[in-house]
Amino acid sequence: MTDVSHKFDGRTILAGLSLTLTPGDVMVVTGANGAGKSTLLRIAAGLLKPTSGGAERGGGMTGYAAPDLQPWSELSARENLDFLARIRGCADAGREAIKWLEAAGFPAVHLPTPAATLSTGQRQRLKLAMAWLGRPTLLILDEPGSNLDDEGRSLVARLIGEARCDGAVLLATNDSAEAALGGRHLELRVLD
Amino acid sequence: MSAELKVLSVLLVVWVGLFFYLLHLDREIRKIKDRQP
Amino acid sequence: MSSASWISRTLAILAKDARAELRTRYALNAVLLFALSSLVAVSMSLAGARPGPDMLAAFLWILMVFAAMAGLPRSFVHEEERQTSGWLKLSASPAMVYCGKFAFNLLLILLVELVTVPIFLVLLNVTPVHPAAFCLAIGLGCLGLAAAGTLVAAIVARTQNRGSLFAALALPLLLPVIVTGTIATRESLSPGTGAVAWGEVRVLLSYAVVVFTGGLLLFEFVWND
Amino acid sequence: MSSAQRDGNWFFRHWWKWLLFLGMILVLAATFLWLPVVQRPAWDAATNSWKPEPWPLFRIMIFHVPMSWVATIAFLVATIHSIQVLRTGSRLADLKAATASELGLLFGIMATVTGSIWARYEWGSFWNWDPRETSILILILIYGAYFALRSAIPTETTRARLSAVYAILAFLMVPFLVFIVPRMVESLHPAPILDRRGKMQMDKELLVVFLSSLTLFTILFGWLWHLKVSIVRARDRW
Repeated sequence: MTDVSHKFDGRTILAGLSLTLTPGDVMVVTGANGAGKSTLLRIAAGLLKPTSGGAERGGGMTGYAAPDLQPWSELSARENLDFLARIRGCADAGREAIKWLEAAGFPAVHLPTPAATLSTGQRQRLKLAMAWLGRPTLLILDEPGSNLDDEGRSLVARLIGEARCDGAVLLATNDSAEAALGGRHLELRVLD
Repeated sequence: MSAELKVLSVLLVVWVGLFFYLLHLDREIRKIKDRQP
Repeated sequence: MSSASWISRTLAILAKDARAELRTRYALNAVLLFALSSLVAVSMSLAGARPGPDMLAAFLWILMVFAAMAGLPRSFVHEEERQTSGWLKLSASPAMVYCGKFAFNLLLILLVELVTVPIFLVLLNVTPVHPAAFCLAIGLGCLGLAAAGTLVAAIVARTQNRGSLFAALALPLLLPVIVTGTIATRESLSPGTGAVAWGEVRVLLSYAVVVFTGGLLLFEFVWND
Repeated sequence: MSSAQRDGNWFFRHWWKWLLFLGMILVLAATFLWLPVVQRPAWDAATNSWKPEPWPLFRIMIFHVPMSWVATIAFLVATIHSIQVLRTGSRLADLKAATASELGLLFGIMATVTGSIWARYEWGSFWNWDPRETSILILILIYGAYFALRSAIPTETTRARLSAVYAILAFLMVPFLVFIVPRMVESLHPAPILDRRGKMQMDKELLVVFLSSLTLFTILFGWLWHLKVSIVRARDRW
């Protein structure tokens, strides 16, 4: 990401930010609400084009999990993962993700039921599994620990540890425990 | 003849009015542009 | 990326939409209910009068278009409302998403027409004189409706009040299809004269091709922020 | 340069505006006073022969055709700038496209009004679905929808992009509308002055007045467009 700045409705959110992530990096982004954490992550994932500057991602898949991104509630957890694997062109990754999900304490009985029936904690675990599916070279997590119990939080730490050997991790959080996981830190201030 | 003259005079009045309104706008912009650096 | 995986990924999007649709039947119910009730209303208002081919063609096409208006926006509006479009943006190229959604919309409209058209023919006891030409006109019409509808649905999904603007935005663009489709259907219903109105067929085909390719090129600007 | 001095040569820097002013007056005067009334063959039952009959209504053509011509030009300009918006994402291009569409809508409506006046006296009813008028009406609907779309999108960048996409899609409709719809419906409209093979059917004087009216309306469009764009830029300080 080189010299990225982003304005939204006249308000400058990011100004001249440059950032490079190399495989194995775990970058934690912290800052008050509205400092632009989510904007930065969305630009890094390529979901949002910055007003100026650019963001390039090396080859390979990008995994992204955020509060404003939901699984398909009509489909079951299994179908969500299988579908995501198929459109990412790595068919067997679905089974691997389901195995990971079960290991993450996701009740097997809920695998076939529509995602709408999941509790928020289970839904968050599913989202993490969907983000991690296919071993992305860049994993972006926006407050992954939200509405997760303690056991869930340790799951996030394990996930980051695993993802680290595939590629880089970009994590935005206000939770001090999660912030400690990161190697590199970036503090965002509210600009205006 | 008078019908044509009537129509013509109406159209002429409309056109002259429109033209000077546009000229007025044109000068307004020139003023604003002069004030800005 | 080999074209084989490209097609299979596009079909995956279609399969996902189809499965989600069959499960909730959100659009299907809306469209079928709409088509059938307006069909019955029309036939009752005719009260047994024997309308000529042009009236019949006009009625049929009005029903077809308005049924499509009820079902088409769902494909994209649902993704934006349920905040699931992010997954697609990350994992698939805009072209795949567009083709997947286009195929879904086409299937949806064809399914609706397969139900409403026969009932229309029965209710108004019409037997098309040239059935092949009739089906060709309806089929190409659906193609045109799906082509224009998909892109407009994508645009409308990004607006503030989501789907409510769809009819207002889509209808003007669909007028060429409606006008030409009605004429083609009228030709196929009226006895005598050559069954297939080749002029109209060419127009419908070129419309579908132009709008589909235009949509494919423009979709990327609608889809990515 | 102080504004007074600039005002001094203000008259000379804007000669073409005065040309437009006088030109339009000349065209108006010519159509109503100087031009010979166009004759058209009318079936005279008494003598069972075609007899030329004065046709004053034809004068409206000198204004109707340029207006629908300018409406089409405006749509072309709007599409070009919409492509610019998609390529460079510049706010100015979006403003130019929106202004051109606005003027296109305005001239389109005027063309429809003059067209229906023509239809009123020529075929008895204000509107009888003749293909050329239907095409312009459809185009007006499209641009009505364009502005409905613009008003439904709060954020500026998305609004610029989405309305640009819609404008381009709408312009894809133009060939279908303008060329195909008229051929489909048996046309009541008089063979358009520039009939298919582009041969003019008008005699010399009428042609001169018609062409000058056409150019003057196009210049007027250009000026209105420039004015609106600079007013918005001046008001919003960008």
